[in-house]
Amino acid sequence: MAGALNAALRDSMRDDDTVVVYGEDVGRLGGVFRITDGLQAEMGADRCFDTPVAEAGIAGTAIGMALYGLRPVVEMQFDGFSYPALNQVISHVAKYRNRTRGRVGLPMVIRIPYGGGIGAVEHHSESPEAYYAHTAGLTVVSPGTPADAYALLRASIAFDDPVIFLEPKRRYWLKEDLELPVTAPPIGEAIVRREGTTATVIAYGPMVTTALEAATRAVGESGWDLEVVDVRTLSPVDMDTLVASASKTGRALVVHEAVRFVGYGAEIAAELSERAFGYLAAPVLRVTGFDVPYPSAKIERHFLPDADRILDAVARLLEY
Amino acid sequence: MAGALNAALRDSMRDDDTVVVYGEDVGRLGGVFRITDGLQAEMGADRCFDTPVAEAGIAGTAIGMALYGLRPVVEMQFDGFSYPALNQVISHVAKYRNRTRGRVGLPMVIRIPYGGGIGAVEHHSESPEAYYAHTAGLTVVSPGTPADAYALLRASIAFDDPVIFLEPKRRYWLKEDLELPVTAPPIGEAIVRREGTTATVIAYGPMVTTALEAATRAVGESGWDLEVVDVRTLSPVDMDTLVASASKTGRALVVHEAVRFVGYGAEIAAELSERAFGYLAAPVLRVTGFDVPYPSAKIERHFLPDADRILDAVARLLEY
Amino acid sequence: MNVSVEVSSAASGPSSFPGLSKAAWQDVAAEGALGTANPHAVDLSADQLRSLYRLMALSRRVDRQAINLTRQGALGVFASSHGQEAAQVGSVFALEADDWLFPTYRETVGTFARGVDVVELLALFSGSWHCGFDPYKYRVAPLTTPLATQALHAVGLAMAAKIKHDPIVALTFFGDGAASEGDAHEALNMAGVYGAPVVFVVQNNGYAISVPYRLQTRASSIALRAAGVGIPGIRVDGNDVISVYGAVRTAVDRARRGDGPTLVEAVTYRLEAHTTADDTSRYRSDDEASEWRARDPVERFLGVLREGGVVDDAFLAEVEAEGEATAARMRDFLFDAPAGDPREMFDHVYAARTPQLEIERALLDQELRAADER
Amino acid sequence: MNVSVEVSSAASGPSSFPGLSKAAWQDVAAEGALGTANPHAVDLSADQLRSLYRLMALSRRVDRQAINLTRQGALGVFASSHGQEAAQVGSVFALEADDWLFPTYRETVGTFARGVDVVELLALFSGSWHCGFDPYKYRVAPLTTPLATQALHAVGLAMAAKIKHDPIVALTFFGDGAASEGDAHEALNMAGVYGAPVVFVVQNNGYAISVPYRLQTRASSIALRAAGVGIPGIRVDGNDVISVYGAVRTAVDRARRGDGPTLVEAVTYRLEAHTTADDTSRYRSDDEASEWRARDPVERFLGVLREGGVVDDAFLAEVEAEGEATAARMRDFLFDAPAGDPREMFDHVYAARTPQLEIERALLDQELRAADER
Ligand SMILES: Cc1ncc(C[n+]2csc(CCOP(=O)(O)OP(=O)(O)O)c2C)c(N)n1
Ligand SMILES: Cc1ncc(C[n+]2csc(CCOP(=O)(O)OP(=O)(O)O)c2C)c(N)n1
Ligand SMILES: [Mg+2]
Ligand SMILES: [Mg+2]
Repeated sequence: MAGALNAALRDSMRDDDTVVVYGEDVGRLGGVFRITDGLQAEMGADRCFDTPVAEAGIAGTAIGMALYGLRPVVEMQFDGFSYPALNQVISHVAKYRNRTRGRVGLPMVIRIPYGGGIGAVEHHSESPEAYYAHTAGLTVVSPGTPADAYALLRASIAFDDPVIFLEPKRRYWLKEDLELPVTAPPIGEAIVRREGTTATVIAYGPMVTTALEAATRAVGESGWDLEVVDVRTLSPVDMDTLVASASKTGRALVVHEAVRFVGYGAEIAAELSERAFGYLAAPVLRVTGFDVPYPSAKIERHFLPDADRILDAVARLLEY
Repeated sequence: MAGALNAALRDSMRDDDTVVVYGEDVGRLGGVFRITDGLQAEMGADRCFDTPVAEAGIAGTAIGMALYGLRPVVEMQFDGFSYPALNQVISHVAKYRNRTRGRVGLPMVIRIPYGGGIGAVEHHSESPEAYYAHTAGLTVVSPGTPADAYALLRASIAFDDPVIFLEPKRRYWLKEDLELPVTAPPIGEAIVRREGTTATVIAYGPMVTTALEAATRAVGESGWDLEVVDVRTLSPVDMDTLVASASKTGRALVVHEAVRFVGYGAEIAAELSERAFGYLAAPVLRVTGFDVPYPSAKIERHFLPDADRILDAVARLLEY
Repeated sequence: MNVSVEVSSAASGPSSFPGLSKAAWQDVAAEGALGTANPHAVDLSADQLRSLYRLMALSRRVDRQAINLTRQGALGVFASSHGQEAAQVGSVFALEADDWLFPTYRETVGTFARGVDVVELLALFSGSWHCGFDPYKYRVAPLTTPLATQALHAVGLAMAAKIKHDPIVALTFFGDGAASEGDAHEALNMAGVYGAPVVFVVQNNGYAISVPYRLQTRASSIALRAAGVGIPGIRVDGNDVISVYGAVRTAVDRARRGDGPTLVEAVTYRLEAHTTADDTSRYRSDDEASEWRARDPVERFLGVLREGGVVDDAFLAEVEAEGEATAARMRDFLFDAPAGDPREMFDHVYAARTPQLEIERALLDQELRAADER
Repeated sequence: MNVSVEVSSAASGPSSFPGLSKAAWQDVAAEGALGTANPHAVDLSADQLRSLYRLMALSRRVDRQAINLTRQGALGVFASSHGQEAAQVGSVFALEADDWLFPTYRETVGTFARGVDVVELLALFSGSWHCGFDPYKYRVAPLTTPLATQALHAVGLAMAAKIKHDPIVALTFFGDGAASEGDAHEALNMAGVYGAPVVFVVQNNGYAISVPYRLQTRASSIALRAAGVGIPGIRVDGNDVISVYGAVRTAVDRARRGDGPTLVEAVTYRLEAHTTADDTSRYRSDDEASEWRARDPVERFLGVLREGGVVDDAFLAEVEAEGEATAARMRDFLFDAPAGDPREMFDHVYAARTPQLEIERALLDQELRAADER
């Protein structure tokens, strides 16, 4: 996936010279995850450059750049270090178009490697998607596969509103044979990754792989035929696709790494419970990280939802 | 309610000399809403003082103070200006006890006047409760009445973990005859403000008044007997009380000013849908602000949930 | 370790007249010492001097009218610039047409002087929309309330202009209080790193709401922040419009030449309360304000112009009439200004309405129809 | 507008010896100019000098062992202090028992030198718990990764101590990169306003990961930030432990006396990569590092001590043996350190487990039992 993201940045920069990429260590070093590898060398230091360590500064200057007609694509080095930029994001990035009565849209992308599972120290494994998704005016995207990573990042850069682009960092090493460019699914479309009939598993970002793994195992272990839906665009969400799937199977659960309480899964569960009310044979369940600060490396695997936890929840769904 | 909050601060400071109050304009001026009126004069400038304009600084220094055994009670001047402190709050205030394996708890209160309805300019009418409630390690409290404002603020100051204390600013002018001190309900308890049988209306903070108004009107206008539950502590939430009420009436809705998407109401709806699954005759509905940035003063009343919007939703609940 | 900096007030007017050519201010050397008064040439024609005065006088009138409209309920609140006209108008007067301005809620008169229609400008306070004007039309960003945040927007715009090789300059205002925010520091430092063509004008008006300057920072001058990030800083008498203009002009020229950012501290005073909702009696004495009233920037400039024979009674009458006309316009369009269709709130969240917003719009539509029927 | 500041390296060792009494550094005057080298008396007994050396030598050994443990997989990652021992050890050596320390992920050796058990200290990197030691036992806050945030905690603790009239001092470290964060500015400014007894030690090691100092700020020195907020600043050769000690000691004494905060910039160099996960070849030359290797702070101090006859071979052998014992302890306790019971993750979110946490704990418990059965 890292390669797909790198290619998406490069291709976007080649196609549109208003695209500029910046952030901490993205220039010479190519980013701590090498997502911007080679961009400065190819495009020049005007198009791809390092910043001082100042996340509010990164987001805030991107606003000014977008205002002036560039398309800044900025990186927050880690999820936990996107928080100093929250004031700029909530107060301005999200509100600028509305505040100016539609006169000023901000075409900009904030890329954030997020989530756990890589044995990192604290503050490096956060799942902040709910903060962003709850903020009206933001578009929140998170790819689950390399192809989507490429296509959705390109679509996000071409988008005329600000996009929070959440990269599932534990899936950076995920491989997929790709013939680039991959065609972009429009922002705002979910996809059924695996059709099934027993129950619907809704996932996004890092949990897409986990959900598919659970579905594969379920066939052999229990004979269940799970449908897996990849949300892809967290906000605005493609609720129709989700409702259709949940209505079809009559049972649904939503998976994410983030803590459960007031998490993204709550929205999905609440909305499906309302819109698919007559179709649901069981409540919509949530399979999530626990309501604790992200734990240290030696025990993080017990925090993270895995195929077992998903399958346990499917069993509970089927008990209703 | 403003008077009750002021009395709670004063009484807490009198009873416990480790309590210190600070923030922008809270000293000489007594706060832009006068919640800290007279405290500096009575307690001295060591116990109640003004800060430079630096919200991360206010929250960050409070951490150090709590670490050293004081009980800081700090004010964010407005909801929209609590955002610069989010990094300190999410990365540290919420995580300190856990990070230190329980060795360091942070007894501190961050007071935030929040919500709309007072005709303010932009960034002065935000409802940020979901950001805080989604953050594991924070306790989030919001009073709906003057008595609760007094009692819950005192309980929050006496609490051994950090509390985000959300003051419904449009209710500052709400009056109630109080014989102080009012006994504190423990943090973590919801309360049934009005018993009823037709449906459950769940509210908190500024919407408690609105929900009660709807219940009163419902009696005369439709003969409905609504039960109104005041959440009081948003996190950790007293789900048992909510589930009991929803199970009893079989119909529930949750009201808040904040935008709907991934809002606090999603959590309540998702959880009730799961825990009261067998008892619900209709899906749990959400009556909320719209998914737009808070609008300007001349049209804010169309954004804010009011008794009409609640009663319309009750009607929909009853149609199932 | 405190260095006391004398800000000459009466003494720092133009030093010769009508051959007006010098203004006094203090440079902050890169290594941070406040230098001594350093006269720079200011070269303004009589026409320009009259324009400058006209803008200041109109500003004063607009400000007074806005306060009155607030008292009468037509504006929800207003943050007066009374006493700060020289700092604001002198600054924007140094900009060229293509330059950009990033104001806060305080800079209504600077923004007015930059050319934004006064009725559109006051939308924030009348509550008809957050930003009532088109930023692209005027090259002015919305009046911003979250303190210091807009400084970063200005830096970003300036960085973009530099990348595009456009010779424009971004000017942003902020206050002595806002200078304490982290964003102010990040903006100054990043501007330095990128050599961004941006000018930071800090109006040090002595207060952040109730908090006096001495409780805001221990620094004797906000201009010293420039030293900390290696950019030039200038401290100037903010009630002397020529000094302000000269300092900002120097900074603007430097930025346009490609020599990077400058921080200009304009020392002035907020004669009115913080906003119409504030009560100064709780935190400062009338005496203090009186002292500053004696240094009224409009009167002072007028005195110099009269002395130099640059203005006559006919001109002043004209300006006054224009002020009255402007005030009348404000009354006409801000009183009972229509609220607009509340359904518009769904239109500008994104470039296109989302499915969820359509649902919510339909709900509001239904509510509005039901209300109409009642 | 750049002022170049010579940081004497070889030249800035103790000026007389064994009557060791002077160190060289530069003061930043309140108005912000970098002053000239200003010798302050440093008065350390031979015993103290040996202690200082011992801590530096042990630090070096601990650091090397930690790097090796990372290569061997016992630590997930490690941020080396190799080359920064003088800056860290010299700073904490100036503290008294009751003082507090606020370190970052970089200051493992300073934190070790302050007395924190090395195995507890490295928990952050071994992944057994975020903070493995009791902050109250050592008066040391957790090693912090969100940059500059801990500086505010230090200021708050110092404010609290001042309110309680406790004569203690809080010392916080941060880096040249972290100095760009808004929090760093807010901390410096607030410390100034309240005259908080806090010492900020900036280890300017030339890099923030891959970003060199000249792209971090245009300021010739981070010490100049002090001028911007009206507090004293000192720039010191960070590879000369006596200079560092002398500067920080002066700052600590000043704070304890009630004279407020000081910013000390210790100019040093990060000889290793940013962390064990970093690759320096992408952004800097080996030559650069070699130059700094020649200024190795441990070797340099040892040279001075030998020359002055303060240490002999027996002492050095003792220190080496102690270093080996410490390293052995690290290997013993950090290899295959047990993960602990994952159920503990529910225990420290709040003072008491909430109903929801009980539910989740039961779920995990069930998962763990099921796994046991498989
Ligand atoms: C981030 C933020 N914090 C707090 C406020 C509330 N507030 C509005 S104006 C003000 C004082 C600002 O003082 P200063 O920057 O000196 O500007 P002035 O009002 O004097 O022009 C404060 C604290 C705000 N608008 N934004
Ligand atoms: C708020 C924040 N942003 C980004 C990071 C990622 N990060 C970790 S270390 C580092 C560089 C820090 O450089 P400096 O402050 O000079 O300290 P050094 O590592 O050189 O000791 C960065 C950007 C972080 N830890 N915290
Ligand atoms: Mg001010
Ligand atoms: Mg560094």
